Amino acid sequence: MTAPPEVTGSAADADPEAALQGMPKKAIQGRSLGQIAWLRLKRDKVAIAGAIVIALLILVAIAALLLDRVFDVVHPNEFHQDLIDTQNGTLAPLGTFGGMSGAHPLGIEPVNGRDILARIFAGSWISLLIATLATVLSVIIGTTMGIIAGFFGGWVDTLISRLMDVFLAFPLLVFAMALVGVLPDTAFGLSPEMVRIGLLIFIIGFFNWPYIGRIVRGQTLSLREREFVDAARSLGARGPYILFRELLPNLVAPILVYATLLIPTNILFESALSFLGVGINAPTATWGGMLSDASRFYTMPHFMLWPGLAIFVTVLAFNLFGDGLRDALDPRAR
Amino acid sequence: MTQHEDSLGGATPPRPASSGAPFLQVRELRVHFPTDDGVVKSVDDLSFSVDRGKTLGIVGESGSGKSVTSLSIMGLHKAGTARISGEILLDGQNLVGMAPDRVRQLRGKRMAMIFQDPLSAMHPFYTVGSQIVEAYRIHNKVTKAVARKHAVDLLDRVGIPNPKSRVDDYPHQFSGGMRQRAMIAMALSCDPELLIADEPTTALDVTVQAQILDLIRDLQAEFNSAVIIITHDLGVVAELADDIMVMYAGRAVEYSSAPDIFNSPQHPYTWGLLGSMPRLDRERTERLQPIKGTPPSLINVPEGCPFNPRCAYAGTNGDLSFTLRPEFRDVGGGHHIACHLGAEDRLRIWETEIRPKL
Amino acid sequence: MSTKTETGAANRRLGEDLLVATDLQKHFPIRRGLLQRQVGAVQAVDGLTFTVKRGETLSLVGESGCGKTTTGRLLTRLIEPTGGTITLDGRDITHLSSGAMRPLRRDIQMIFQDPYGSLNPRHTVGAIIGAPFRLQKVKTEHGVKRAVQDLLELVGLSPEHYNRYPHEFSGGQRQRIGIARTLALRPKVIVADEPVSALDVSIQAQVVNLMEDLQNEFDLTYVMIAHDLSVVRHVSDRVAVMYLGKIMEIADRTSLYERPMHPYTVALLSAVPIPDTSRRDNRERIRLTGDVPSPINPPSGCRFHTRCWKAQDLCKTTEPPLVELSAGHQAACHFPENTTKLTIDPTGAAGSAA
Amino acid sequence: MITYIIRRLFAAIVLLFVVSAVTFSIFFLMPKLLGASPETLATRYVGRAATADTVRETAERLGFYDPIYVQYLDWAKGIFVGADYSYGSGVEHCPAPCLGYSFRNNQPVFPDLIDRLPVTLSLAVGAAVLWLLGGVAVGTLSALRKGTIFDRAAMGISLAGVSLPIFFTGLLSLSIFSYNLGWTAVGGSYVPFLENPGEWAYNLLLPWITLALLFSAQYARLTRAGMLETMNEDFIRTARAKGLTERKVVVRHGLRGALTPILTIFGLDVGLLLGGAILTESAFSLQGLGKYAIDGITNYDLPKVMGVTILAAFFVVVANLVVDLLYAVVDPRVRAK
Amino acid sequence: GGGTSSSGGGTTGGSGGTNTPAFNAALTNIFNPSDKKGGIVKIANGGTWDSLDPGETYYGYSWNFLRLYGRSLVMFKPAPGGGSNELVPDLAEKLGEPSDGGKTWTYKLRKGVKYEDGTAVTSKDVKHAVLRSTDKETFPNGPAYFEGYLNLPDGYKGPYKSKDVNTDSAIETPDDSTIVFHLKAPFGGFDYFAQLPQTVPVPEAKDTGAKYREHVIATGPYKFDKNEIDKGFNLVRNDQWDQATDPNRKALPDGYQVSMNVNADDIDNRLISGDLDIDIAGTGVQPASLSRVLGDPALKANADNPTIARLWYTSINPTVAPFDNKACREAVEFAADRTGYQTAYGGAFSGGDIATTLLPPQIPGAQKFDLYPAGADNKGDVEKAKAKLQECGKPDGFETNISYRAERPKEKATAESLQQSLGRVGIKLTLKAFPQGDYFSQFAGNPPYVKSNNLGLIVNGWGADWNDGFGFLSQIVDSRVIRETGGSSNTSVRIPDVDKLLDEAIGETDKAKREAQWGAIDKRVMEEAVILPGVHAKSLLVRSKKLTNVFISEAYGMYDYLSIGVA
Ligand SMILES: Nc1ncnc2c1ncn2[C@@H]1O[C@H](COP(=O)(O)OP(=O)(O)OP(=O)(O)O)[C@@H](O)[C@H]1O
Ligand SMILES: Nc1ncnc2c1ncn2[C@@H]1O[C@H](COP(=O)(O)OP(=O)(O)OP(=O)(O)O)[C@@H](O)[C@H]1O
Ligand SMILES: [Mg+2]
Ligand SMILES: [Mg+2]
Repeated sequence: MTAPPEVTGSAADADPEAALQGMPKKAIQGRSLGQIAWLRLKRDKVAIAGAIVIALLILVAIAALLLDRVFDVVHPNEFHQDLIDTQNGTLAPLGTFGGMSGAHPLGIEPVNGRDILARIFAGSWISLLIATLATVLSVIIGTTMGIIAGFFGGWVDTLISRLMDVFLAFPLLVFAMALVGVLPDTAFGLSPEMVRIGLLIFIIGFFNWPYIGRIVRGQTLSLREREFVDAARSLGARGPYILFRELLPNLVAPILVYATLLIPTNILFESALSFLGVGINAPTATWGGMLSDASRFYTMPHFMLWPGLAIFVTVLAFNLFGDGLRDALDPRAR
Repeated sequence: MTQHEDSLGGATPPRPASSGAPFLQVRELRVHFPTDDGVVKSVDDLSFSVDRGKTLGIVGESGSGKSVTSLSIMGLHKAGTARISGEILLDGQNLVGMAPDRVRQLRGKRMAMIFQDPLSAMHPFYTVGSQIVEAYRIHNKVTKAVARKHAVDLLDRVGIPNPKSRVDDYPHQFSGGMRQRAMIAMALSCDPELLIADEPTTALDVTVQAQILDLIRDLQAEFNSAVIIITHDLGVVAELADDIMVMYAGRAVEYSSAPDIFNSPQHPYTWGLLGSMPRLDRERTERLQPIKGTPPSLINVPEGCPFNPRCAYAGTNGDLSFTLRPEFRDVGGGHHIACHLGAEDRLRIWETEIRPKL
Repeated sequence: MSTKTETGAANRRLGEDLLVATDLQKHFPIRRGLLQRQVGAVQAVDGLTFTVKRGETLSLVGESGCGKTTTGRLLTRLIEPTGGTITLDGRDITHLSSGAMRPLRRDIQMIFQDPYGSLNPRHTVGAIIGAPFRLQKVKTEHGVKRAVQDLLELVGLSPEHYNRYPHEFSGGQRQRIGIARTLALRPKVIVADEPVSALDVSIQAQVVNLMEDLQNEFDLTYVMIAHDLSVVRHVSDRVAVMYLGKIMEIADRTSLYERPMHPYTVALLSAVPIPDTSRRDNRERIRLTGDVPSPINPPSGCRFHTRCWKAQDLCKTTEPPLVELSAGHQAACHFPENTTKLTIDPTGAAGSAA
Repeated sequence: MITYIIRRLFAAIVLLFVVSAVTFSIFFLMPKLLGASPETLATRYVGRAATADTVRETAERLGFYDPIYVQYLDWAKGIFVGADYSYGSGVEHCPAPCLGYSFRNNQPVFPDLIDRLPVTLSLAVGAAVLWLLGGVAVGTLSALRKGTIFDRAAMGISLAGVSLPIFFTGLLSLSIFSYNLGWTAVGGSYVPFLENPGEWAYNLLLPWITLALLFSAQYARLTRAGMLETMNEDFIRTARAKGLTERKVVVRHGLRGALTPILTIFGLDVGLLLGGAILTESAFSLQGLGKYAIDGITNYDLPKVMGVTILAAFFVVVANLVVDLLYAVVDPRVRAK
Repeated sequence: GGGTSSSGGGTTGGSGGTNTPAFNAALTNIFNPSDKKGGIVKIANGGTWDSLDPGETYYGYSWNFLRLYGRSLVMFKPAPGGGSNELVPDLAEKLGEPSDGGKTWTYKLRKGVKYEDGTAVTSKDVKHAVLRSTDKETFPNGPAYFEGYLNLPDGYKGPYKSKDVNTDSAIETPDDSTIVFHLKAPFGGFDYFAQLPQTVPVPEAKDTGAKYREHVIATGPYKFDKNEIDKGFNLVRNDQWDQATDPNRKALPDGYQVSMNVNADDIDNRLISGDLDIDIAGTGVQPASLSRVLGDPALKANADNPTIARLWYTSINPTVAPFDNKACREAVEFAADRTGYQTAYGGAFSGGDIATTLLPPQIPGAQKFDLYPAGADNKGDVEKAKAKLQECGKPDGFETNISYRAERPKEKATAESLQQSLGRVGIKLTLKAFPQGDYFSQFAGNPPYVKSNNLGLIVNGWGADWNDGFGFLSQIVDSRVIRETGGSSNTSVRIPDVDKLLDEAIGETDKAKREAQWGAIDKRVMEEAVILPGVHAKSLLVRSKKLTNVFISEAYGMYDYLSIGVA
């Protein structure tokens, strides 16, 4: 649907000296590039705000997972139909603002009266888990393929590049929908829910790798021409050494940046799949699934608002952090 | 220090000479860049001047503020990034503080610039011709056809073969030397009175460099403009410049006529420069005489003389080198230096220690 | 600056042929069209023959794109030659596999042009200089770290720099790190690709001195690639002048600088700007016109004929062979400048004409 | 250049084959691997009261008994030479670019696709124009005023734009502007441009704006980054040194350079959008290709899905090709190769 | 009728009309009676027709609407309320005349009925129409009653494939206006078959098989003008239609404009604003509009709330352990929260009435009984359920799966609701969504799949093909319709008794006796606890203000599309 954000350059091709020109001599001593990036990042208030929100979200997600799954304190699927207007038949939450009350701070869902806060809370870990693991998958496949294509060149490159074209040409949503419909939902003795989560991670991760693959390939192509690769080779280094010890460390920065920017895309993707009805099975709460449910009740905007807001805040936080990270790792952006 | 007074009469002192005001006069120029890490004092208290028909060479190490100086004259620093103070008088008008649009009108017309890397300095998407035409038409209300003819003439003038057809080529279709010629053509399109060439030949091979230097020399003779040539290479200034200014850490450390600088340099940094380069015109020395250490940070310029950490003679005059910033002063015959060494010492060191080793 | 002994070149033991290139060629294919057929080749290096003697410094000079770097990469076997042979210490290494080449890499090492690009920005100085030990599985007496620190000291850096990253160093210091890395394996030959051209004059001198000192200390043989003729004169024993993938002239330093035979060498020398205002007007200048032709379609006959002021019809059709015109002085020209007239008149005396 | 285009086209055709083969496998091979027999597959298409005979006949008619590659080749053959289908009364010839007949309603797929193309095309093109103009303008201004309030606000808003799911903004805007305020047309009513341009635009306004909001946000960010980079290029300094007005420097020299990479992404986006406007079309219930794809999927109407997939992949490929060719037009350096 | 309190609707009874908008004003009366001709009726469909071909279409709204362009032998009377259940002759002069103990049925065609092209309709065309509809390969979606009951030659595959086969054993056409049907066995309700659109005549010369849907040759007062499959079509007046031959149709509007695949919420909004006249699906407003319509008295006054002969239910599969134990099934019946089920479907108005039986009340023979009382608040009898679990040997409950159609939010809500209410007694449900397109063929209707995947509960629904016990029950309680290859609607009722009872009832020629038997079957099935009834459907329809002559046809459970006019 959208092209991934282009990661421009990497810390590797920037001239770190230029960035450091004039720093007090003492201050630079013993600082790795990572530390410099961290110093820069620390100064970026917005990115830090994003990072804090992400950290909070992760805490919330873990807490939600524990409270819901282990301690069974949150009841995201519990019905409260006594709070629903069945009298008039409108099935809307009784009370104002979607049934907001002390017990249900964000109100309740129409029809079955489930607590929206509890569902958003419970949905947080799934959204984050899927997005993160799918990103990890994309990064692993993309990096491997990209680095191989870029490093070996020739027909290997051609083959992998064409493969990426094939993947990019696939209407991803169509495939996700088709696949989810066809594949079984029990496997490896896992619960259907876990299987579905795994499936979504696989689909999202597997179809997104060419984006990162392209970036890594491009970076590898340019890194490969750098003299330090020749230097390693002239010392008798073998292919794997050059790939993993010389090139990979230089790819970490762009990959990291891209990954933080891919996570929000994947969150949106997961919610899009849920919206199209091929996400996580009911009644498990996911943000996209809630949005999808809410779309049938557009006359009750509160229902749509909260999950929408949750997605928005998360995605925004990741984007802000990713942007900040990119700036920090790429001195040229300053 | 009078033994050099008979050197070339063209030497222009940095302060207004008796014979009318020079075309370009820079006074106490300071260009500071506030950054996250502190204020970068790229240019600090710099004064010099150039007359029409004369060439000033500026030499100095990388990062000594040469380019920043030239960009300040052209008014090309990005708005808001640089703090500029002092005066830059172009034909009597102060460019510092002048409305940006008025400076713009002067650019290209009265002052023009040639950059180091002609490939990146030209827009890759426009033909060479159209870039020259554009430069010409900003300041001259002429039709495209006329401007194009002008461009062809200029290309011809700077020695590009087949200018009629090459005018429609893109920069990447030119070789390095031709690109630099085209840059020069562009700079000359409005007959500027001041031409600044910032390392015009660093990216070029020796044989091509020689062609370009010849070209600049010839053109200057023809157009009678004031020229500033900035370079690392003492050889290049020796070929072109009437006067030479040596910069170190954002300041001028020595300024005099070209022969003066080469025959009787008086600043230890200049000595260092001369000593560190192998020379084709001298007998091969066994060892080069490098300047020790590395250039200072422009945020924390050393106390006293900025050159003191690298200077072999820093302690000669008591603590002065470490505490007092040496004044940039005329030591006779328009020869300016910024050094605490006494006149005797300088002469002695040059004659006995430095010169024999070169 | 770690200045060692002030030994002169004369003390060096000039010995037998250490590195021999015979008719060395490298053509980079150009592929086009539907089937990626090869339609031509960049003849980057096209038939180089030269020898490097043990302990000497041979410099390759020439204009940009004439194939200097390619030659260097061929000699170190970073790329596979298209033709010709390379022997290192009597052993033919022309087509050795990378595995077979690996142990030999100890003997031949390379210093790179770009002090910024040749050090992996993500590795510490320790890792960079220690890499050769690890890669070649060299046993060191007191461990790799000690060895690295010794090397750092040797090139004039502080052993405390062990854990620093390249970006914390200036260009000159980085070039020293690069030199330390090449020295780790105590190679016999070092191919140095423009080791100082990216440095400021004042720093350049430091590095040049260092390289000279190291050569004396370790009996190194250098193949120096450079384009600055003044530096070349300073560092080399013999000089080869390249033009469009071919050697135009090769001779020992004095002979070449004082009695250049090939017109191209003459032109090169005359184009070097001299930092002396007094010769501004009385220098005899030879100005070449135009640019170096493309190595894809090199001119027929003598490759230099398109820019040569002495070119005749013969030059367009017949390629002049590289022949020895006087002792140790070879040139590839039909009409060599075989005079005794010095192009450059050294101030003072004829003392240099030894 | 010509050989380049031919090579690209050739690669494109191969790509389309791979894409279609994979699609085919997902729909047929996967169920087969998971144990579905040809009859179970055919049960999908036989209605409520079919006898075993009918099921078998249907499976036969749809070719489910053939090996999967034969089925695929049969389908692929139709694209080049057309195909014949018998539906009761007689044999129907489906002419050359034949993407088959729907399993469900026996309509040929190709005309259907062509029929729906204008909707998606209008959606994509209209939105693209909006977002390109908006995004580039905002991005440029932001880059020029880097660090100012405007820059921060614009980038903040665009980040927000990127962070909102399209179906969320779509539904929300529908609910506000169309159902509640009645300012814009409600979804689902597409009027062909040639019939009534005004109505056409009026009906598509909201989808356009919604889509454009999302994309222009991205483009603003891309443009800003590109402009910041370009404005630091040496040739910009040269342009200034010539005495060009700032406006000309920005537009003629800056934007011209910065827009080239954006062009690539734009081409890809439009290509992808044409093939996959699924979300937008379902949010606004537009009868375009995306909706067609969803119909195909939910009804297991393989020919429809194959058709959309091929068309979508085709668009991506063509967009890529066009971008590459445009690149050569825009960037003379590329032309040389 | 329904058991809900219709607060707004005061007008009941009377065959006359009313012009005052009120809730349920068109339920049993004609609202805005008028004879004024002219105007175009604007119709929207949230989805698409299964087929416009009378031989293939199987949607209720389609049968209702089809009468505008096609005339079957017999039709439901276009009259408000219960009156619509009466069959009246249409193309035929009278209802069918049985002979041979109900094995042979004869119809005489009206004179002067013509196709839109002016040619006269003959009985051969009716025969052709019926025969072609038996070709299920060409017309997979249509009802299959004729091939099941007509005495067709063995291996007959329809007129396209079995071209020269003599079919007189099944249908005879002694002359152009007489048609005689021969059945394999007596069937008392054959007139219901004769009202199927499959008896709408199709001229053989113009029959294009599967493509006939693109242009159906009209016999009714309207014909197709422009028809874009799955997008929309227009009907215009058929000048060959003669009012004199047709006592049932008024043909008030000048034409109809139909668009398909319109966003459902959009349809509601346009209906409310008057921009649209009919939501053809007739299933009622979307949840979003529900609160709007019911919350606003003015809007509510323009709404009707008819009952539909449709049961939303959940199958309890005895093939899946522990449901092979009756007590375990009964535990589900008791534990289920009936109000929750009702709410899931949209509540009392839009969902329907809580069901305790299979047969909807409007079907003759339907009895009211409740074998598994769900407590005073209808939220399930937890105690009884627990007792039943004890009896079943699973005192702590058990785990099983419940399937539903992914595209149907109401089924999802049902599954969620059951998960909650059964969870109270320890029955843990895992929800499984399946794509609608494959629901019966691959998953919930595929017995091996059901068994191996433990689909203990299957959310399901069934509507009568016509308001008659046979039409309602035959497909969902007959174990013989269960196909091992999948594709049947019945998934859980495998009771030999019931099969027998069904056969008896079908053969029964006495209407009253037959109807009583339907009720008995219903009870028998409920006793086995293999079906958990949910709701007897109702829908909340918005009556567009511009319409005249509006009334609900109970036969179709929605507005009668034949009689509507526009002001
Ligand atoms: N915009 C800026 N912001 C901060 N520092 C700057 C800026 N521009 C230049 N500098 C600093 O000012 C100093 C002088 O730079 P300048 O480009 O004038 O050096 P130079 O003498 O031209 O060097 P070179 O020979 O390498 O071109 C450098 O340390 C540089 O890092
Ligand atoms: N990998 C390659 N593929 C194709 N052509 C190449 C490759 N490497 C070098 N060349 C070409 O070979 C020629 C010689 O290149 P080389 O780098 O050896 O020149 P050089 O003398 O080192 O130049 P410089 O002084 O600019 O470093 C050039 O024309 C270059 O473009
Ligand atoms: Mg500079
Ligand atoms: Mg090189």
